[in-house]
Amino acid sequence: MDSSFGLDNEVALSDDETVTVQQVLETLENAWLNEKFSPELLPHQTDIVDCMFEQISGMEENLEKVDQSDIRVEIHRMELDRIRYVLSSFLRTRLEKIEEFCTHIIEEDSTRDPDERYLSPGEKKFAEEFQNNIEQHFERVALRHMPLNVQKYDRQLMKVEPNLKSYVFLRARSTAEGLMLEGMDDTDEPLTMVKDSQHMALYSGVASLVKNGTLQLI
Amino acid sequence: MNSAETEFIAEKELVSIVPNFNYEVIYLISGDIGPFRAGLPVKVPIWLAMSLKRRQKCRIVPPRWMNVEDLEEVKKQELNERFFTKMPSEHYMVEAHLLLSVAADDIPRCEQIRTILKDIWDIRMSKLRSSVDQIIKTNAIHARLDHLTLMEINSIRPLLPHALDQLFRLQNGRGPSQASGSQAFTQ
Amino acid sequence: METRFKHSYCPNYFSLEDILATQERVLCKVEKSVHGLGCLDQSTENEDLVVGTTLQLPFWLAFPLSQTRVRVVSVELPKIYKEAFREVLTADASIVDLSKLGRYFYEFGSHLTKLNHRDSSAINTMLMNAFKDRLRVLIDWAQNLCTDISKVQRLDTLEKELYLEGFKARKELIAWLSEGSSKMCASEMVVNHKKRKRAVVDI
Amino acid sequence: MFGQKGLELIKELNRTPDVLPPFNDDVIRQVLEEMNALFEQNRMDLDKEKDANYAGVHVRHASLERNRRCLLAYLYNRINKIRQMRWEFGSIIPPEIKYNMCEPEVQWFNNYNKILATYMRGIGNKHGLNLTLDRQPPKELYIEVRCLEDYGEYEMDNGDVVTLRKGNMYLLPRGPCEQLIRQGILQHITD
Repeated sequence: MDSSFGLDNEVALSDDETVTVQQVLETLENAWLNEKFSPELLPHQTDIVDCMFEQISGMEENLEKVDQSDIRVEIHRMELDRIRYVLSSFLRTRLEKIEEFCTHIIEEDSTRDPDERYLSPGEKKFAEEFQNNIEQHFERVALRHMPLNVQKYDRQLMKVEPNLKSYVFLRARSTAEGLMLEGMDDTDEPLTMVKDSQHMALYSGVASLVKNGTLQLI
Repeated sequence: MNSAETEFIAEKELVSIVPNFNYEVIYLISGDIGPFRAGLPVKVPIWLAMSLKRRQKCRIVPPRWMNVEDLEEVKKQELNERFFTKMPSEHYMVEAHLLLSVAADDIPRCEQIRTILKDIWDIRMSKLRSSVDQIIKTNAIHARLDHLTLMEINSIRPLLPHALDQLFRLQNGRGPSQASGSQAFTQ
Repeated sequence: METRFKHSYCPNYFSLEDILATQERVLCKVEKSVHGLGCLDQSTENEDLVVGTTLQLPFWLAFPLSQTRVRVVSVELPKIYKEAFREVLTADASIVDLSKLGRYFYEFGSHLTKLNHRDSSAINTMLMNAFKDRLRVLIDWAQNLCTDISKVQRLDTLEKELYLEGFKARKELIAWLSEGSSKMCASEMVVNHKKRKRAVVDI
Repeated sequence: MFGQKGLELIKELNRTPDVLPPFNDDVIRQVLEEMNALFEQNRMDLDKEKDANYAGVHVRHASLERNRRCLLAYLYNRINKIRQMRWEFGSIIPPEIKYNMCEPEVQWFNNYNKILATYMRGIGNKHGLNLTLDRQPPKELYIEVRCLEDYGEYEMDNGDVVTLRKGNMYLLPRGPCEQLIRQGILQHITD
């Protein structure tokens, strides 16, 4: 019997890049922790998520076919449960942010190039409908009964924004040099975060390094 | 992040087991495990070791550091050093917690191990308390936290970072939304 | 156990806390008479508010009126944010019962700094120092699972929120240290709902 | 003082952070009435000569803004609670709670259910994932549970049907139990 259940260990995420499934899972787990601890919504990881779903459903199909008392069945199922949890928690955290900062996120994303957007197409559709739904509710119950000069829903005044000036814990995946953090002044020496060192700092000062993978939120 | 999630992350760490069954390599998404040969040690993630142990399919080999002598040494060092020392495992507390809960019969002098671990944890917690005091007192905008394990970081979450956020906000104005209504009068 | 994304308090348009904090009153002096709104001053039957009248107004009203092109009112700093009191707080903030001074001591205080009063930066410093001093006590209480109501009641709203958050996290950690974490539980919202429902049935 | 009625709405929510109080139609109407009266008065003042009642217009405008903020914050925070209920109780809200919602809130909830379901179906290139499950890290595949109320038949993902009776214990796959445990129908038993 073939123990690999016929799944390829290597997957293509884009035309010129092949990675192992194991690497995809690691990327997902790191993205999950970053999303969990960052105050703002981070770029979507649809490639990674979709790839993981392919793996899960491929594995599930194959598991159906073998003798259910085979010890592998339970082991694989346990692992699938773990991966499904990470996926679910990752997407749930994103959805919670999308709901809370809806207007702000839609607005920010509309200034980005299509392939640089933070919202996945599914999330974008959800965000827009969510925003409509709540604005319609305001309109129906309150705004349209109000005097003309305050009847308009003022997105700029009312939008809820994440507080980027929040403290986060992080670990350097590779060395970052010459950091000038929020609150440091000209007399302070720029900071170096050596590979594997751990820190606490304001998110706003390290956001770009989190997004490019130099720093990992923990 | 709560303890259950921290535990979930720590469960990915590998531990040696001695299985009582034979099986070829299993290709997990997170990496290959096996082959399993009855009586021969093999490394598997903790979540799997726990499950196999519960079903009496293996015995767990305690990690190298999980013994009274080594831990006494760790404790001594932790007491002597002013800063946090490097723990033998990034998840020492969680690993011990998990393994001792299902495999106490595989780990010699487990009660003593529990006590020393508790001591080490307490020493580090009290160091952490003074670090926190220091961070607040000096209004630090950045702190280095080397050698703190995830569960230890978790023990000051969310209170410390959230309190510092408020301190920062009090110091620098009211935050992104100046939520006091528009001042412009338009008719 | 909730997995909801947690972030620290930051006021926005819909914050109940901020709406309540801006309801705190300040003493104002009328600088430009207001026709037809004598009703704002409950101590008089006059139809208008005349120049020179002093009256208490909620901050949400006093603030915009103090920022108009021609100033309608001037705002006096509440006693507890004035210099004399700042000194009391600076001496030992950790023992002062803040709840007696106003439930939104910090939030209201930081709103007051927007008045551009000459004391603004001193108020800022005072708020920060008081918060810092008391924070260590507050963290201790939360870490030691202090449930002494008389102590907790000395906290202002912002502090109380932080304390409760810390308390909850601590309790959860201690439960993990003693029992582990494998148990799944009913959602808090559901449990509360069932309790209330039972209470209603019992009556 | 203006804005008192609006404040009443805010205090009502602040007093009861973990319940949804009955939708307060009455007070909302009064807030709207105050707003319209303020507006009318301002319009009349502004029709007079320029700046005749400069100060009065400012007082009323600030009061209008305040009332709007209170009203919208009331609606927003109620919606937040209703949204949370979708995640705790599931897609069907207990009738006692629904009773406290106004018609547009029920409609908001139904809409939310719909867009959430659409989003979840599309996850993972249309593989679909129910995000209201897997709320806690998984442990064992099977768990022991005690049933707390007579629930009746329950169909699991694999098509198996189990009849849940109050007081009985069951050993069931963890996945399908999760929702019922959250809803307080099953209790997870650990040793």
